[in-house]
Amino acid sequence: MSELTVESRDVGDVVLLYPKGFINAHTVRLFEGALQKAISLKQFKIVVNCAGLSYIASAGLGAMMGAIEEIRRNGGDLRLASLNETVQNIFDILGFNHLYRTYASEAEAIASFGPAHGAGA
Amino acid sequence: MSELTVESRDVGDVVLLYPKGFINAHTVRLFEGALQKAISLKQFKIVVNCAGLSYIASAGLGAMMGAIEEIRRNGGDLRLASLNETVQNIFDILGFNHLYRTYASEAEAIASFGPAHGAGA
Amino acid sequence: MPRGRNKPSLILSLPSETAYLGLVREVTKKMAEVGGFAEPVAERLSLAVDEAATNVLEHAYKGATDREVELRFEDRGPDFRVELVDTGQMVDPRAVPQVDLDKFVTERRTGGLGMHLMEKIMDSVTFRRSARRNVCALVKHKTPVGEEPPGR
Amino acid sequence: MPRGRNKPSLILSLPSETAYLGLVREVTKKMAEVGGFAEPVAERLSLAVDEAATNVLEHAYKGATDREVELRFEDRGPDFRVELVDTGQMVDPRAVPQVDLDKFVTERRTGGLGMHLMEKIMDSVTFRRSARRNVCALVKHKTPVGEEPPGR
Ligand SMILES: Nc1ncnc2c1ncn2[C@@H]1O[C@H](COP(=O)(O)OP(=O)(O)O)[C@@H](O)[C@H]1O
Ligand SMILES: Nc1ncnc2c1ncn2[C@@H]1O[C@H](COP(=O)(O)OP(=O)(O)O)[C@@H](O)[C@H]1O
Repeated sequence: MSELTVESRDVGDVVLLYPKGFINAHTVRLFEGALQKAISLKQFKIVVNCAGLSYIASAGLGAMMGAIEEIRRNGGDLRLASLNETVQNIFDILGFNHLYRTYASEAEAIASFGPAHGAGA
Repeated sequence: MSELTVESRDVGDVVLLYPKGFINAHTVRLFEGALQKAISLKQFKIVVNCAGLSYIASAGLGAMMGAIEEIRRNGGDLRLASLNETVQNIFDILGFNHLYRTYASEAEAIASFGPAHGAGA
Repeated sequence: MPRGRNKPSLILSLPSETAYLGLVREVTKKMAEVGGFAEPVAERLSLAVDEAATNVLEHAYKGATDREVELRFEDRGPDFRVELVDTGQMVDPRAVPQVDLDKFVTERRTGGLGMHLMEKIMDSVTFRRSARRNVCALVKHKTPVGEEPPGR
Repeated sequence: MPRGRNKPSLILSLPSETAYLGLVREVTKKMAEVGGFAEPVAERLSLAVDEAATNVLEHAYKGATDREVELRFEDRGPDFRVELVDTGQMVDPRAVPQVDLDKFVTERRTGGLGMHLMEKIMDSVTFRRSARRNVCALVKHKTPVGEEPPGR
């Protein structure tokens, strides 16, 4: 059972992360690693495309919380795209929509970082 | 939870049954009812399109067994199309492939009853 | 709660209603997957346990819905083991038919398939009676991935 | 096996390894669905139980993987009830933080979310200690379909 994979892809100076599977206390290290790698590469404009994410527990939200301050201090942000109903729901319960900007599509999330990111792929 | 639905559709003198969900001892009555209805309408050329069937227990196989003799005595047959891997596997375990003809597609199963059934839909 | 067992175990107690057979199947599949079986094997194991539970409802309890069935999943060492416990009628070994597929069609027989499936899928299927309970034990050996015998 | 209980109950014993949290979630979801909760509610209940089990592994057992956690699912009358039993360290109520979302960002806090989620999702979350065991009890009232309060 492959419980979580996280691929990444660059579009201009935005980095896209694609978690596929579920994030709980067992799989969170992989997600955390992907966030930390982006930060260490000074890629502070991060879009997490959640289309393949079936579930996220507080461990995953904690991983974002642990990274967000450094990301924002460096002029970047962590934005989310294509949340399914379950994941959106968990965000709503926690009031995370006040802390993170979410977008219906990946393209919108990329565009939100400003012009000239639309190309790439 | 809708565990099983069985829709039906006529193509010429072939009747198509579409079980959707799973057939076990709890849901089998519905499947049995669909077979019996076809028989009572003298529709003896039956194709069970299994594309939407996720699972079948012996109760479902028993329902086919209980109908097949009458169907064949009346010059018809019960043929199966589009079995998924799980269902194909259950058939194989039982050696049901010796008792029932199965087809990769609905069109092939319909065509197997002879010419002039291809139209319809 | 003994320590160091190192594998999950699960006990599921159910009213004797066919409505719960779906749950039996899903729980079995999960436990088999957690036990290390590949998905198609886990699927077959869940079929065997579904059949065993169906037989308890139909034969041991004769359709009565106010009784209880208990399923115990133990994952120890080289075996995956499921026991079904009921307080109904005993299995009469003479009533258990040998399946002859050809006769199915000619003699209009519809029974006997469940037991046949269970025996084809599991490595062992045994029935015992103890303390006024019937226990049906299903065992499947774990084979290293890739050494799964065909047709199992 | 008492009779006439008329609802399934389930006991799952697990080694204290995060690898089994996926099983906890799936079993919880199934039991909640069988208990009559709609899929989105069952999904939330499984999150609450995942969080409670995660806390047992992380805080009661401090990451030790050779211990055991027991989950008991009981579906009685108007309540869906899950109890988690461990033999580790007690919960110190003073250590349980109140969540202030604004502080999360400014103070770089990452903890406290799990308990917050559990309390938001369940109708009651209680901890008790008895016979050297810690019992965390999660309860959700069943509301007739369509009367589900928003945000639950
Ligand atoms: N748990 C059980 N308790 C009592 N009798 C059983 C049980 N399981 C099987 N049997 C007997 O074995 C026979 C064959 O069972 P099975 O192969 O499942 O076919 P079916 O249930 O369709 O008859 C049953 O008809 C019954 O007489
Ligand atoms: N089962 C438990 N046993 C012991 N302490 C616990 C338990 N659950 C929670 N706690 C305490 O409550 C605190 C908050 O838990 P939680 O909200 O899940 O956040 P986190 O686990 O990220 O710290 C924990 O840090 C711990 O001190």
